[in-house]
Amino acid sequence: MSPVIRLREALRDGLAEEMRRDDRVFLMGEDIAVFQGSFKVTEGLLAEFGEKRVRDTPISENTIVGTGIGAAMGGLRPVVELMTVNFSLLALDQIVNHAATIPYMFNGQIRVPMVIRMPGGGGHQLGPTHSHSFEALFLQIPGLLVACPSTPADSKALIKASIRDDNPVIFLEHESLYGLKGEVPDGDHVLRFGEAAVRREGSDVTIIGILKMAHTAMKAADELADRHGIQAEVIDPRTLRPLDLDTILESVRKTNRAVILEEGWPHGGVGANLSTLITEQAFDYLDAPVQRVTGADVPMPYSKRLEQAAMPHTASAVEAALATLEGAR
Amino acid sequence: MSPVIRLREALRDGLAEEMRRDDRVFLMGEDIAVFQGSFKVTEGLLAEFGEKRVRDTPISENTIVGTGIGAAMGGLRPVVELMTVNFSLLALDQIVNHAATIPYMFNGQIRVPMVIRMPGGGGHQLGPTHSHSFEALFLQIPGLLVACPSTPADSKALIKASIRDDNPVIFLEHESLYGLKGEVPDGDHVLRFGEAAVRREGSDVTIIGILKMAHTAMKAADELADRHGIQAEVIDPRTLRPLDLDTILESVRKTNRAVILEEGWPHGGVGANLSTLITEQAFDYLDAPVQRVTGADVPMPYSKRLEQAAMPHTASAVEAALATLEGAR
Amino acid sequence: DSGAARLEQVRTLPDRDTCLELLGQMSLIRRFEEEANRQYNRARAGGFLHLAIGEEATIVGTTSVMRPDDNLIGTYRTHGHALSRGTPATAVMAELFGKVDGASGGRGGSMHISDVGRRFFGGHGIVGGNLPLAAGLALASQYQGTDQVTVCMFGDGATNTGNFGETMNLAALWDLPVLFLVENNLYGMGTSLERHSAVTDLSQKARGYGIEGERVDGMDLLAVRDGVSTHLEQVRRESRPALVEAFTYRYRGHSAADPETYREEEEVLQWREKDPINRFAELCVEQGVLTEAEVEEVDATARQTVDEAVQFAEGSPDPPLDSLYDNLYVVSETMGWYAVDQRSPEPHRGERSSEAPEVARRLAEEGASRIEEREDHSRPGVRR
Amino acid sequence: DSGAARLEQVRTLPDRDTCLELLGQMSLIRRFEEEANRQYNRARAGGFLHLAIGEEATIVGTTSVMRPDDNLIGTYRTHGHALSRGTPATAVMAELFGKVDGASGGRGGSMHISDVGRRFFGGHGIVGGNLPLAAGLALASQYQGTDQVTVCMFGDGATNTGNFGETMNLAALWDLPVLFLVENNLYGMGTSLERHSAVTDLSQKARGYGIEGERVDGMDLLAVRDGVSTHLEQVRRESRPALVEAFTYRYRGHSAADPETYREEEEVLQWREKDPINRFAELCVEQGVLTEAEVEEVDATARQTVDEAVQFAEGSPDPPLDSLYDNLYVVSETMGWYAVDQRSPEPHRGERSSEAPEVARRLAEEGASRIEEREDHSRPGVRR
Ligand SMILES: Cc1ncc(C[n+]2csc(CCOP(=O)(O)OP(=O)(O)O)c2C)c(N)n1
Ligand SMILES: Cc1ncc(C[n+]2csc(CCOP(=O)(O)OP(=O)(O)O)c2C)c(N)n1
Ligand SMILES: [Mg+2]
Ligand SMILES: [Mg+2]
Repeated sequence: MSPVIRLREALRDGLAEEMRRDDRVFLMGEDIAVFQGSFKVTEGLLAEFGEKRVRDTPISENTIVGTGIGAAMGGLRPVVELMTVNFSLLALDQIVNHAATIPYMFNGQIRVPMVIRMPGGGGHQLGPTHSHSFEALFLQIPGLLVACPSTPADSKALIKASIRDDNPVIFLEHESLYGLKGEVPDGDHVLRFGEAAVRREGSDVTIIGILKMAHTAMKAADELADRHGIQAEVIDPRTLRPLDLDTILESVRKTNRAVILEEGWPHGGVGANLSTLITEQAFDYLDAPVQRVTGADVPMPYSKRLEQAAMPHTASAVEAALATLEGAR
Repeated sequence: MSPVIRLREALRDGLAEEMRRDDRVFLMGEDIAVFQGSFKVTEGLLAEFGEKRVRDTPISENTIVGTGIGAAMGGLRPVVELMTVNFSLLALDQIVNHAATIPYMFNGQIRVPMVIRMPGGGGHQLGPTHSHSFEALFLQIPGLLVACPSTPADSKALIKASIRDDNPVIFLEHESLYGLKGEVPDGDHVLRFGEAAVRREGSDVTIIGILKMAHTAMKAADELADRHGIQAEVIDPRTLRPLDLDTILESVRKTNRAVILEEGWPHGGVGANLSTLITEQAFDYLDAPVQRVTGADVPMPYSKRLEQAAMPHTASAVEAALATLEGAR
Repeated sequence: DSGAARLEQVRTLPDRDTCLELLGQMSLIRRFEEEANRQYNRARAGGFLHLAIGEEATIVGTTSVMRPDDNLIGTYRTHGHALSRGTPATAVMAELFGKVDGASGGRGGSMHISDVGRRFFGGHGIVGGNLPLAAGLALASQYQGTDQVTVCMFGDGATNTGNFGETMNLAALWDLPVLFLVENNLYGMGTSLERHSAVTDLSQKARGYGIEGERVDGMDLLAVRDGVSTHLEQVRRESRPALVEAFTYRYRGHSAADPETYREEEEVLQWREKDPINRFAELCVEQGVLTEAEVEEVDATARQTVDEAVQFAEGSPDPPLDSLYDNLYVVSETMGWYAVDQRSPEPHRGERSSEAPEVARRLAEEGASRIEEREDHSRPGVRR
Repeated sequence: DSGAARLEQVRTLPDRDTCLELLGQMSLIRRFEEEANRQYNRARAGGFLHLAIGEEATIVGTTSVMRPDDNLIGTYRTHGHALSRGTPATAVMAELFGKVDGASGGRGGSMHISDVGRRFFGGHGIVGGNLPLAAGLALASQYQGTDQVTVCMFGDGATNTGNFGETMNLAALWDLPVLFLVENNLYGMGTSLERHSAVTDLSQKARGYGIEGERVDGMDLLAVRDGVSTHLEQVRRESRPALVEAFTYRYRGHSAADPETYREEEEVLQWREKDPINRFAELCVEQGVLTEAEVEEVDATARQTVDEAVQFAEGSPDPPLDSLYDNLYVVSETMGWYAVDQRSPEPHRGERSSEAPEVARRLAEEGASRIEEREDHSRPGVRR
């Protein structure tokens, strides 16, 4: 059996292994070195790799990302950490108008092999400025790859893939999952982008969730089985760009029903995109409209009670799944 | 008959009328005063209102918007112009984490009555950094209103509404439409947010488009009628937040088919959101999956030929409409 | 420099009542922060908690020379700023508890305290985000022809943000009546000043944009009051921005979750020697303005105020679930309605406010799953 | 200042061949820009067109003292930068024409010229956007232990962007080998220096972040070469950033669409008096390094090169429509495929590359509608 470690440790191991493997790989970000990372993902890396390769930066998001882009253009392979995804709004010009654009705009003369790591998500009462989920924002941008792992094993395999890949990668992490324990096989396992995971097989309804919602989907599936005798198939896309739509469509063509869970805002969200793609491609297979379970359409309030009310939960997922089956039984 | 003027003039008249009406209204932005606006929307306003109320700013997008927010918190009603929507990425932190958030975060103690005007869209060979359509980005954000007028009359009536409204407004303009002529009734006409316009009645298919695509929708409807004997109903939502879904659903329940046109990127776009909302609410009325016509999933290339190939056109809209009717006739 | 020079002269204390008032405010902040930390460790307060212990003189020295109609705007470390502006400790503590009687109605929490009535415009969580807002508040005063000054407080780390340069330039270019007050506590989170800023004399950064700056001893209440009032009144008179750098220190970690591996205990102890509250209290006693007993009493009052604040916060209810969507938008003539569900007949779950109570009931049942989360990750900043 | 002092000494010309080379480059830029403007008015070039006429000495003075392996990065006004780095006029003109043989394959246009092979990293349309990229390129050199210097050129208006302050601080903090070259042409679009920048001595802005700066006469080729080479080699030796402010002027409007209502014709004429090309040519003749005839010949050669470039550009084909999605992503081990249609069996129109030709055919039919657009709005910047 493989060792069981926490997700944050899996990420750190993935970073360390790639740094040992390739001298061009280095890390930069706010408080990642001496402070060892505000979520402790980079713990111990300064000690092993030194100040040249584990670099603390000033609070200058747009320039941190832009410097990473320039370093990538200059032949390095930067892994930039933005302390949280909330601050990525300050760097969006460099991410969209530069990282995602330059390889295409200069017609392939140059590439931007960099990774931008961003913790995000709600649930810790960090309030309206610190609880965003921006998956839906990044999946819109051509030129970017978007990773959103939910397990320790996938996190390690995907961070390794992201570092080796020659495209700019937005690597989304959920703050609630860093402490999550899971088996992580030893050795050099690399996960290709665009390969969804079927976490649970089932024939009645397909439930799709990323990051923390991948776990909520599993809880919902268990409850559907235990309390309602319904077998849900659970899919974790793992990357949103590219998106493994085939695996999702195959499942929906079997179950004829789909529920999408996301933590972000409802309008123009991950769910809206997926729901549209599924409906367009599998319209004749659907016995009910695709259901979405999303965060509330408000800035995330601080009050624990309000925050929990604004976030999607297992019960909502179960209810949504049941709604797709209404009349069916 | 009302006077016929260009869209840019209608906007200017709307701005001028509101400035005469309310001393608290002022304009700030890059090159809006002495240069008279890079698209000449603010022409003549410096002469009439002086430097206090028509203010040129340095190239500092995040601070321009933030200063507008602060001025609004201080009791003024700023109209901020970002030279183009492409540069709004530099100001997104102030737009999302501050303008959209503060009224909610401070529990209504204070409001942010401001307008942020942004020209955008492609078609002029401005290349990958200057041709964005970000409607889909802004419609995601709770706390913002989003206006996207397509005619001179609506532009004037909506800019007036936006200035009088107490919420922060993202006011999107399309660079291809500034020269567009149309009737604009004299007098104080104010358009409420959340009221779509049915531009053309029809019973066979509903075509929805905003900004420049509202005109493409009309051209497609004409062609459908002339060449195919199909009567399309054309809807221009005019505002995306709030969205007048009722008018859209009413139409779709009648036509049982819908096509959405947008200039932006396909994934997580305006069309994906609308398609999902329509499918969720009118699933049983749909005879075919909602069709989307979008821009290509690439940064906008400069080459005229490639740019035109990347943009949605009337012919694509016609084809999409015909696709929804396949088998139906 | 002139600041250092003046520093020696300003040993003369204000009148007795003012001394009591100033000491009272600093003591209240100190005791409030200590209690906030206890409540945080008891999980009565959530999220991140940033304490200003050690920075009391910088805060009170600044707010005490402002006019009630001047504007104040700060960062996520502003419990003390609100308190010294007059916001009741009950409202600040209730905000930390996320209660309906909180200064921001429980919506903002520790990082987003606000009291617009007292012209405290928050409490902002984005480093550097409050600078342009301050410029805008100052523009409004200038535009309206008032002589109000806006005081914008931020940390040393914030001087590295793009907003700093942009806002310095705009404020100087437009002669905005704003005083930038840098709370230089030598660290941006775990990164020390010399490791995050190429120029460690922060007033020099402002000078590059044409704004005069001065450094004051942020641990010395009288020095802060002198330096700030001098520049504040100059800003008011001449309607030109200025920058004051208060050299201070936070005794506690960046946030309550900070293991503080980046600095030596020794360093902290040295700074504690300069404690702003003791220093001021001793001066008051030395000069016979206050007695030891009175100093004790001031502290006792502060403790009691804080105890009452906790009781109040505990007694205050959570915000009602059906208030989830309140104050998201202003409904008016021009925007007659808004619907979290885009007026769809069958709202998506989690979108309709009237559904919130339902959601809450579900949560109760789900308790278990949430508790597991709490254990595992409720303090994302802490190493486990 | 030292610059002004040195200015008087540096009247000595380099050797004859170098003089011919330098004059040739400046003349080529001048003639290229004039022709580009003609082609733009004939709608052979689209989008925005920003001409550097008047700034030739600043451009050539800088690039001519750089090593071939040094890095250059600039703005949307960089036809001349590419030319003086050695990019063939044919490739630059073809880019303006949006043709497949263009420097950026017709993808970037006038604002996004690039020639990575010659270490010209573009050509960037976002004001201030190239500053952090330059810091990154310099970091790569430092990291790899080379002694390359990155030269980052940008305008006076760009010094007001957040990126300026952020990047100055980071470059100084990390001792990055980057030379910031401000092309101060006194205007940011239609806004004059004193109306957009509180401090008009732009090197002072950098000093605020600990970066030494100097102003040079950007209309004097020798002064630019002297000032830039001095700082460039210092940057190379000491691996510390520096800033040079070249005081120059653009004779033409901000872009070809600029009505230029914001400045007096008189001012333009005065600057034309200082024309960098005439000035250098006269000096060469005065000092007997070149004859009048040779100067004429240099110009004739430049004109011919430009004519050939136009012919080449006209002859070069449009990029094939099925190349629309090329180079969006690198497909590899780790990302085995990507699909513009997310691999859906029925792609949304406009999403599948193989559909591009179809789209094109449709466009042909639609000609009319597009022409109407062109008429009405193809030059969004121009008043109608
Ligand atoms: C734009 C942004 N980047 C990063 C953070 C995370 N963060 C919060 S406080 C902080 C340090 C700020 O240091 P300083 O400005 O000196 O203020 P202090 O906390 O010392 O009072 C950081 C990096 C943030 N809130 N906003
Ligand atoms: C971030 C951003 N804001 C605004 C613009 C529009 N714009 C293009 S050039 C320009 C003026 C820049 O002036 P300066 O930096 O002095 O360079 P110059 O054009 O004079 O060479 C502006 C405002 C832009 N391209 N990018
Ligand atoms: Mg600090
Ligand atoms: Mg300029």
